[in-house]
Amino acid sequence: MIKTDIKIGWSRAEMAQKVALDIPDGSYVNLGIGIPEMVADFVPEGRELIYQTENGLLGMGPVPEEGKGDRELVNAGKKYITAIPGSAYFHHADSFTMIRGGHIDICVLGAMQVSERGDLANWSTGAKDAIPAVGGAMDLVAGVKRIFVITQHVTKHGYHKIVQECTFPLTGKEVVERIYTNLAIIDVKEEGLYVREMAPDVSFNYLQEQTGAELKQ
Amino acid sequence: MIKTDIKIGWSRAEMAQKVALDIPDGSYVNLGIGIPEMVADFVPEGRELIYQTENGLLGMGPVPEEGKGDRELVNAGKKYITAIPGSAYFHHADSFTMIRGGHIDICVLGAMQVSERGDLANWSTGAKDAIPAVGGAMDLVAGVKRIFVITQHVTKHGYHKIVQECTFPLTGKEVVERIYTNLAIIDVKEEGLYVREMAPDVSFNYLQEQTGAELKQ
Amino acid sequence: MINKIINSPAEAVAEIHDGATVMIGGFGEAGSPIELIHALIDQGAKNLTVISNNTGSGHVGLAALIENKQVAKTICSFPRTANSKVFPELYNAGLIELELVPQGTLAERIRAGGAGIPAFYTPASVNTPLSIGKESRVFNDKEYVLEYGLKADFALVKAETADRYGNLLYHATARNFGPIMCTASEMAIVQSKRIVEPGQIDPETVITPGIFVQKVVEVANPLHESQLVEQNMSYP
Amino acid sequence: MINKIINSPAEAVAEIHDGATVMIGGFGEAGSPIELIHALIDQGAKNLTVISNNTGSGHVGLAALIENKQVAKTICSFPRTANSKVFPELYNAGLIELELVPQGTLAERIRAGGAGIPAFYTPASVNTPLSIGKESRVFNDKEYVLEYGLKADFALVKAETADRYGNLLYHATARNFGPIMCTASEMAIVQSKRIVEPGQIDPETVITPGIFVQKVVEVANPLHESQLVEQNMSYP
Repeated sequence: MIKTDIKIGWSRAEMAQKVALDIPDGSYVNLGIGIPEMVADFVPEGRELIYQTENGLLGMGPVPEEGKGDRELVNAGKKYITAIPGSAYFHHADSFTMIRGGHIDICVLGAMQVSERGDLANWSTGAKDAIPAVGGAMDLVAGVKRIFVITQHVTKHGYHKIVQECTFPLTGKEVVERIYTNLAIIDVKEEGLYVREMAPDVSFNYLQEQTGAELKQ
Repeated sequence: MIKTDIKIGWSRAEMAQKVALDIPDGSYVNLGIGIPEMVADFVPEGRELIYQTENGLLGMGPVPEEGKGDRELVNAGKKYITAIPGSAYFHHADSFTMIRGGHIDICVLGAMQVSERGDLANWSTGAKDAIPAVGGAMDLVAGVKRIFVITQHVTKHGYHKIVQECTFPLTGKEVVERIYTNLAIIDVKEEGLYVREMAPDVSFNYLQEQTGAELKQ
Repeated sequence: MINKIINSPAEAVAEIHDGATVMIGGFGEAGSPIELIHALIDQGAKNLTVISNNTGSGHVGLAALIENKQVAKTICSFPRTANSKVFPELYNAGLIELELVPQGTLAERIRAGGAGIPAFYTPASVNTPLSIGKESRVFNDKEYVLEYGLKADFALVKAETADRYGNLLYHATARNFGPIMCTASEMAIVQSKRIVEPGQIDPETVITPGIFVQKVVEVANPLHESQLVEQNMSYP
Repeated sequence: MINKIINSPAEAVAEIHDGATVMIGGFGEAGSPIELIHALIDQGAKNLTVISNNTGSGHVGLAALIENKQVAKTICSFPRTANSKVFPELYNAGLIELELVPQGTLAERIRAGGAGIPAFYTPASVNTPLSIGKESRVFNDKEYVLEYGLKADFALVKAETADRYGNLLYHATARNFGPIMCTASEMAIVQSKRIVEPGQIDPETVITPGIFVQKVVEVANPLHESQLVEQNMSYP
C-alpha cells in the first residue's frame, strides 16, 4: 500500500480525452466496458472513427435517449446503444474475424495490472471464490493491432497496478502499447516503460513512487 | 476392353429417374455436373427437394428460358440457373460449411472409376499432360451424408469403371453408397457390391462380365 | 412439402433428452430464446450441457433453467452478469461444472463444429491460465493453441423472421450466436417473431439458410428478460 | 471523413507491386472483377501469385493477365474451363506454377487467413494425391489434413452496391469468394456497379462490412467476360 494524493491528476473524462486525441482519423476502434466507453465522447471535431462492439455491430452510435433503447441493440457491456447510418450487423464468428484477424486498429481496455513488458491482467483476480468470466478480452488483446489501457494509476486500496510482473492471471502477454492513467501516459517499449506525458502537478519522483516498475523519461 | 451390347440397358434419362426415385422428400441435394443435373427433372410429384450449388445458392430452380439467363446466376457447371422463392445466396466459406459440415443429405456425382469398397475417382486420369482441376468434388465426398454415383457401366472404349481398385487418382476413399449405371443399381456395402436392380434384358452373368469387381446378389 | 413450422414451444422442444448438449443463443437478453427455454423447463430434461455466452439473469430464462437443476455443465465465456445470482451460487456450491472459453474462441469453436472442422489454432488465451493443458504450436514465430470444434444435439435460437424452409433473419445485435449455433447442432429449434411465405425473405439477405434449421415456432410477442428481472419474476 | 472511393480502376490498382500476392474473386465470370484485372494489366505488375477459383476464359480478364506473363504462380481449385486455353498452354510449357487446392479447402483457407486462424484440419483430400506431404491427424476415429490460412497483399473483388465506408452487397452467385477475400487481404480493392450514401444499405443486409474494404471504385456497366470471349476479343 502506497500513499496517494487524490487531489492531483486527471479526471476520468480527461483521461478518456487523452486517449481520444491519440486515435487517428478513420480508425476502427473497440472500446472496453467502463472508462474506455467514455473515449467516444471526446473525439476531436473532424475525425471519424468507427466503433465495433464484439457482440455484433460495426458502426456503434451514441447512447439512445432515455426510454428509447432497443433491448436487442446493445453493446458488449449490455447497455443500450444506437447504430449509425452505414453500420453493419453480424454474428459472433464474423465479429471475431474482425478482432482475431487484425482488422481492428485500436482497442481501449481497462486493467487490473499491467506489467513493464506490457502483460495485461484484466479478467480475474484469481481469487478462489470468484466466478471466472473472460468475455472477449483475450481475443481482443491477441488480435487487435494496438492495445491501449486506460486505468487509475493505483488501486482504490492504494496498491500498484503498473508492476514488474502481474500477480493476477494474465489476459495476454506483451500486448499493451500504451497506458493512460490519472497521473500519466506511459509507453510500453522493448526497453521498458517510458513516460510520455504527466498530469499537472505530478512530479516524476511522485509518479515513480506510485508505480511498481521502473519508469524512464 | 470388354464386349458390350449397346442395345440393352437404361437411357441416361432412365438412370437419372432411378436416382430421383431414391431421394427422400425434403432432402437437401447437391447434383454434380453432367448426368447428375438431369436428376432434378425426374423428381416424383409431391416431393420437395432443395438443391444446393456449391458456388453459392441453396434453392436452385430450373434452367431459365433461352436468352433470359443472368450471367451472375450460375451453377457449379457455370450454366445459367434460376432461384426458387425461399432460396438463399451465400459466400464460399458458408457454402462449404453446408458441405463439409454434413448438412447436405445426398450428393449425386459422376465417376471415372468406383472401387468395390466405394473409393471414387472422378477428377483426374492422372495423365502427365492433363491440367489438374479438382473443384469441390473432394469436399463433397468428404462431407455430404450420402454419395450416389451415376455413370455408364463401362467406358466409351469398353473398359471397366467398377473395379477392385481404382487406378486413377482418388477423389475420396470408401465414400460411395450406391452406383446407378445404364445396366444396374449397385449398393456398396462392407461385404462388397450388391446388385439392387438390373435393367431389362440384363442378366447377372452379363452384368458381372461388364464389372471389374465381384458382384453379389 | 417441406414445412418446419411447429405449433408450440412445447412441441418444439419435446425431443430434448436427458444428457443432451444444448446450445442456447443470446448475448445477455438480446437473442435469448426465453419462450423455448421456459418450454424446456416445463419439459424437464435433466443433466444437460449448455453452451451459451452467459448464464442468464434473475430467475427467468436461462438462469431459471439452471436454477431448476437441469444443467450439469456450462460451456461459457462470461457466466457472471449484473443480475446473475443463480449460477454463482450453484458454481460455488460445486453443483454445476464450468468450462470457461474466451468469447471469440467459443464463437469459432461453434462455427468450426458446424463447418466440419474438428480443430483449429487460435492466438487467444496463449500465455494465460485458459491455455493450461492445451496443445500449443508456433506458426510464423507466433504461438497458438489448438481448440476443438463444438457440436450440440440441439440449439435454441431466437429469430425475427422465418419461413417454412427455416430461412432466418435476426434483429440487430440479437443475431449474435444464432447463425453459428444453427449450423453446429443436429436439431436447431427456432422461435421467430414472424413467419412469412417462402420468397418474402429476399434471398440476398437471408442470414441463416434453411438447411441449418429443423424446427420453427412463432412467438409473436416474446417476453423481455430484463423486464421480468425488474419485476422480480421467476419461472416457473 | 472516411471515404474509400477512388476515381478509377487505374488509381485503385496503382499500389500493386511486383511479387505481390493477389486474390481475385469470381467463379467463372460471375463476380470476376474484369475492369480491375484489365487495369492491373495496364499497370504491369509482374511475378504475381494469384489466388482464385479458376484461371479465366479466352483472352480477356484473368486469362489475359496470365497471358500477359504477369502471374508466376496460381493457387486454384479448377484451372480448366470450357474456354481456358491460356493457362493450359503456359502450364504445360512449365511457365506457370500451380498449387491445386480443393474448392472448399481453398475457401476455408482464405476465411482462416482473414480470421487470424493460422491452420485448421479438414477431411477433404484425405487419402488422395492432394494430401501427399501434408500433415494428417485423427480426431474421433476420422482422418483429417492440416491446412494453412491464406493471406494476400491485395484482393480484387466485384460488388453490386457499395458506400464510402466500404460496406458491400453482391449480386446472386457473384458473391462467391468476394466476402472472404476482402477479409484475407491487406488491401481489398472493390469495383462496384453502384455507390450509395451511408445508410442506404440496410445494416441487417450488409454482406461485407466496410472494415474489410480499403478501396472502392464505381464501374457502373462492367464488361461481360462471356460476351467478350464469344466475340473473340483479347486484352489489351
